[in-house]
Amino acid sequence: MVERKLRVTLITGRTIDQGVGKELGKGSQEYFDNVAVCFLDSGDIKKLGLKNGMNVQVTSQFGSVVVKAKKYPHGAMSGIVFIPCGIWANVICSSETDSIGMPTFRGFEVEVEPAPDKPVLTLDELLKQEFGK
Amino acid sequence: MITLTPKRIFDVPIQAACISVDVFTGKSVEEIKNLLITEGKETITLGDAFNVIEDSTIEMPTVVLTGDFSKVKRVGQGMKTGEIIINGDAGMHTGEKLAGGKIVINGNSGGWTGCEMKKGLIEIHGNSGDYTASTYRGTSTGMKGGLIIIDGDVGTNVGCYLQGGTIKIKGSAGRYLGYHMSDGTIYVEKDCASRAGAFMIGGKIIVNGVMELMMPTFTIDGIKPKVKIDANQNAQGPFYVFLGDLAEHGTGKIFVLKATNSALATYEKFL
Amino acid sequence: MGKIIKSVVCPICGCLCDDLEITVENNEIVKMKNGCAVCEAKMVHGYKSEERILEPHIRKNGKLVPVSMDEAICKAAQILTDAKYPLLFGWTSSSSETQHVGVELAEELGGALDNCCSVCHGPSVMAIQEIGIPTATLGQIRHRADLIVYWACDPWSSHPRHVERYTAFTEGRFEKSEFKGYVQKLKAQASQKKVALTMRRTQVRYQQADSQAATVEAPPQSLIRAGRKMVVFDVRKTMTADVADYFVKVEPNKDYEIFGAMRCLALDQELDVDVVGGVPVEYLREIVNVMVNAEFGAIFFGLGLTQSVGRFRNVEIAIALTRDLNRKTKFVVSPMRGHFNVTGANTVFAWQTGYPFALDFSQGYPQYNPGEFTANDLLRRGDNDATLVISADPGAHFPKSSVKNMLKHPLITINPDWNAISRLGDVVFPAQWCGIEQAGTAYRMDSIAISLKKVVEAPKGVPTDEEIIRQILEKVRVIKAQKTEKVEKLDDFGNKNIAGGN
Amino acid sequence: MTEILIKNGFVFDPTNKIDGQKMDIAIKDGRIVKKVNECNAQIIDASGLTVMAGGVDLHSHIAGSEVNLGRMLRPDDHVKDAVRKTALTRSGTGYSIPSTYVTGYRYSKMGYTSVMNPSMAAMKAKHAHEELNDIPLIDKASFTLLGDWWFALENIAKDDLDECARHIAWMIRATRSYAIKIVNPGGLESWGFGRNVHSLDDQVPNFGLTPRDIIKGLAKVNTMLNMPHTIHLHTNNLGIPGNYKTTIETMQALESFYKGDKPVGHITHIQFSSFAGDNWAHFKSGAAEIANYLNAHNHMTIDIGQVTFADTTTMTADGPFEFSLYELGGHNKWVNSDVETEASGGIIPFEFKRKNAVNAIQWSIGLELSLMVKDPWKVFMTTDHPNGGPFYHYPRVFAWLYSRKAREATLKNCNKKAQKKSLLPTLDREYTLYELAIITRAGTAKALGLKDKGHLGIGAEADVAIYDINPETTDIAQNYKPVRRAFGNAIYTIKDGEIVVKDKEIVAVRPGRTIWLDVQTKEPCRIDDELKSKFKKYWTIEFDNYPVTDHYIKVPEKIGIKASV
Repeated sequence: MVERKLRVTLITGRTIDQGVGKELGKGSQEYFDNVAVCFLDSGDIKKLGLKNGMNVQVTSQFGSVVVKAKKYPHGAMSGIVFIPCGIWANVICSSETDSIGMPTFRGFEVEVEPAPDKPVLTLDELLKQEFGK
Repeated sequence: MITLTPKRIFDVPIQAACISVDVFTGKSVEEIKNLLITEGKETITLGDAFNVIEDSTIEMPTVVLTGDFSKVKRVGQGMKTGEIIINGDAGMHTGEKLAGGKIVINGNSGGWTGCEMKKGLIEIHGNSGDYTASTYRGTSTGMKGGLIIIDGDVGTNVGCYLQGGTIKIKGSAGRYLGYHMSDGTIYVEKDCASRAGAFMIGGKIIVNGVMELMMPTFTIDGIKPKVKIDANQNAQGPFYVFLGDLAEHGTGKIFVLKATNSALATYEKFL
Repeated sequence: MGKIIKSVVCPICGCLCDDLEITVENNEIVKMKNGCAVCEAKMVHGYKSEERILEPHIRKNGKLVPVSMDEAICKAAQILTDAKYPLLFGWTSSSSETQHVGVELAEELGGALDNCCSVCHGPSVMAIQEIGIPTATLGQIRHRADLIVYWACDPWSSHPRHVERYTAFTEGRFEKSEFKGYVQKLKAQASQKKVALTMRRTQVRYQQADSQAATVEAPPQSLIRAGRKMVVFDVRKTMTADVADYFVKVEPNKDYEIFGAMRCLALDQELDVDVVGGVPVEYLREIVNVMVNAEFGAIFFGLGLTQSVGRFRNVEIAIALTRDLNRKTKFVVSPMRGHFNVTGANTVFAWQTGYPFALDFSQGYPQYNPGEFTANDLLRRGDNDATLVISADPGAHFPKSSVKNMLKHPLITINPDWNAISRLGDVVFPAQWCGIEQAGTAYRMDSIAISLKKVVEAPKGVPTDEEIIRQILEKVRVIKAQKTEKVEKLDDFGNKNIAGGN
Repeated sequence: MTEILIKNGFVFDPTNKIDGQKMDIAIKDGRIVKKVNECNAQIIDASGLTVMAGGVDLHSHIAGSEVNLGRMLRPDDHVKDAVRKTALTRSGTGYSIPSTYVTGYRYSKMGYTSVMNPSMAAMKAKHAHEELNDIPLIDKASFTLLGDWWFALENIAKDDLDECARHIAWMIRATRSYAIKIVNPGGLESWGFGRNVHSLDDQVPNFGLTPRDIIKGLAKVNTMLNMPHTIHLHTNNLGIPGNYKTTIETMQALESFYKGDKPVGHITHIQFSSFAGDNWAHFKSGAAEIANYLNAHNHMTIDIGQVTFADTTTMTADGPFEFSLYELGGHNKWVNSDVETEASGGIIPFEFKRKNAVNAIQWSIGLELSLMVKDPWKVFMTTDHPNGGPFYHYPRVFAWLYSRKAREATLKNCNKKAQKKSLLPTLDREYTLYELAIITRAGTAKALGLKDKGHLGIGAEADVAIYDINPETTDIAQNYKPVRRAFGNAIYTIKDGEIVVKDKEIVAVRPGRTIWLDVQTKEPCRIDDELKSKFKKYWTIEFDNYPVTDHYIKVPEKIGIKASV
């Protein structure tokens, strides 16, 4: 059965492709291709009726962002989604630090839903949308 | 009675450890106005930032702060005597190292309130931030005595390295409550987040609401009908009594209300 | 023919691999040997990308326009001196020589000073301040460790050469590389896959592993053999976990409980519970036995501990476990310190002030308190009224709300390329690539100082970030001196002397 | 350059046998000269004041990776002692491990002008030098940890001391260092697998040699290289009851190297190695045995590593010792930091308490040694900063040495058991200012082989300290408090002919020099592919990136040494 939305735990972090993209430049195509993505468990992809490369909207209580869905290549992790660290992930992260300086970057609940009609914003578009600059 | 009210909205933090009964005592209003504080990097006088008014007909409370003091840090730091009432939100480090006297906050309080306090009373009629009644970084001597009462919720790491005294929380508590405590009492009337009592070697934590998750390093010790909070107050049970932290060979006790914590019933088989 | 430069240091992650061979032709790097994919991306391509900033810019009427260096320096110095409480953040991709001047600038300004460690391994530093740390340089682990635990980190992605240079796949004096064993394992897996494929083709009912059944496997027999073993704890299976002898999948945000249980087991205590954080206690007991029986064990942990719930307390309990294990054998623990010279920033700040990050100079002396003076907390509360960002990209790596608050006040940036924060700046400086166009010193994740090499010349007119900070510092001193003069003049008219610097 | 004339001070200059005579000291171009033109010279009226050469500290951990890790470890320590920025000086923090600038200022305010940084892991030498550059106002030098270096161990095990000497010469140059430091020889290598050595004749695992072999081998190498300082030795079994025996055995092992001219070994912070008793319960002082040995032999020097009763931070390259200290309990933090192929390290915050029997006996041991060793040229004053106490507690130690009354006042407040065990009540000796000058500058400079330091003879470096002590009118032993204060706050400190402290305040800031040895062996160390590949196997950084380059030393003072190998 296909579900409209999934409640999952978000993890952000590095991937080697994110590293390569970052070093090639934040405006580079590689950065966009490798960072504006959300890795999902293959089972969760099925549940949402998604296909690899389709757009999904990830929403937390702090914000919402559209990225491309990708199947997580290293085995099962149902209930967890992974977004490489970068500006797309940070739109939905909280700045709450528990008074130690570290924002809440991972391990919190988000909702994932298919967003076939919404575009993935580029770096400049996202900066314009979020910060007006 | 000395009354301080902010002259304007502060946009950068103010550090004002001199707002303390000990410092004000024996000073004229003019002298108090000339006490130095900092606003960001700028050194200014108390009079630059606050209206200072004296009402010599009232003796107690000695100092009243009215308005938003949430950006004003270190009010009543190390105070030994007298009473401060804050009608508004208080900033970080309020009543840090308090050695006597009383601070009443009619609002919320920032982090590190009552940190490393030794004696006296702090009443917070609102919520209190992280590290309330806790310690400075890297220090292993926490609150040693006195009483802190919080009407609302508290943040994380409250009562770390507690060595004595009592903390009463009428709302809920964040993670790492009573972390590394060796003595003293913490009472939580509502819920308590996970990892309470981690590394504790003594003292007691009483949770009246839901305990999010017991640390696996605690073992059940029994069920008790009631438990003493302090000389004036008992908490009615029955309570599950947990002993730990086993990893520290600790003998601290966590009392968790049986009625609100059916998830912990699995522990009963060990009794 | 190009010039070949050997022993070049890679300016990207905390490994600071210093065995790169760079070929330079016409002041351009054309080839790089020995480095990882990320290194290749930066050293051969990224550093000369079109996104390079070549001259200073100032935002005028909402648009960034090129200006002279003098104008930009004056503007930046004016912003910083006018601010009541500026924040100076970043420093990780700078040399320690630049960081050194940075502390002086922050002190002169009476501002807050923080480095990127507050969003990576600051919690590790705080944990060390609570409990200490038994650790070692990476070579010690290479020579001696027969058990390597990667906890909540994925070096294959974040520190690509860590395993090959320092741990499981390196040849030490007392412990051999496990690379051959790994290759054999790969081959075996490949042939298994082939068999499965054939079986499916021949319509034999093949039971596919259910991806939903994400239970933890029991510890394999191979953990008891002699030689190096590698165990990975993580919430998801990673590239690193693929090469490990044993992967333990833990529930998100439950690392703390698992460490606690393992500490009890290491002390031979009995636990009331059977499963902790999704892992059966029996498995944990076996893992602890493997740890105790190791000759030399090493735990590496990553941002999975410092960024998830609990943060520095997670690290603290990891250290506590390691400390306890030292009563039975030799064990060390080490944070997978991340970006380039972030360790250097901690080191330089600490020797000059006593504190590694989260500094405040508003009182004329250094104050320290993460949660109070860390960049994200200042921004969250809206405490600072100007920001200077140097060699970092909070635009891409801070939560949105922090960046929004940062943009309410003037923002100065010093970065080599148009990264997210440069695009958002009000005064934007160009800078040389430290470690490519600029020499200097960086500190490896185990705080070994390594000299960076300059291999190519920077584009004309692009200064080092150290020069920019120095020039701003000088200008700030000039402006402050003028201010003091003004105040003194006011004094003649009987006004109160309140400003006048420190 | 300015000329300075210090007039009418009571001069204490033991190197030149000047014992409190009233005389003038002339300074020109950074050196002590016979005379200057009084019209041009800046005159300092020192009448009624004590004039000494600038202090020379031969063992104080002021910089390096270990020290800095200690700094990072203790925000609780710094918050007690914040130092404000002034127009001239930088801000910083104390307390037990002051930040770099504060270290320089505080030393200078005490009239010290040269400090040895005695424990530098070779691999972390760049870091140490970066920090040393940031310590103003004092000259400094570092000793490289070489006692457990694999190259040294292998060569000693092969009995190839010539090769060993060449490698060590290379290492001294590569790390810009001044002396050979040996810490718990063999113990640090054993600690790599969590073990330790417990006597001079224990086998070091995997290397086929003993601590005795290492000590004797490196002592031999030290003479072959003609090093100005002897080997600088932190003994085996440090901090363990009954270890005075190991200490005496260690000194005996070096007897045969003595040629009758100069010492061949220096045992540092010997207080920690002079424990008698079988266990902590029966802990007592072994000072008498050590002192008797030293009084009968001339081949060793020592420094005391005095305990000052402070909430301090212990740090040493002796990793196994710190772990055993941690295991005694009561500590909240423990740091261990092994360095591949070379050394280890440990840090524990530690409060020495008067009321603790062991701590009080340790305090007593340091003083007993200083008082019982008759020749002050053999025993020097240190607190092994920050191990026994921070360096700016030196004046307290002086007072305990020059005033029996001061000792008694402290002993009275000590643990009762310790009072009974202490030998101090039997010791009447009180140091004179002349003797104090020996143990704080003249003797240390001599032991270090720094000919232009520690004295005020013609040609010496113009490092001078002037204290508000009038030996004619003051009985220092009776009025120990004002004298103690005077030692903590020099009226003037002159560094290289420039007045840097005046009226107890810093008035000028200048960088100090970093002294290092350029040891040239007759046949240089072979740097061939074989060595490079061995290097690659042993360390995780490339051979080319290992040595400290000139970039890391702001103001170098290179001393050329010709080795006899």
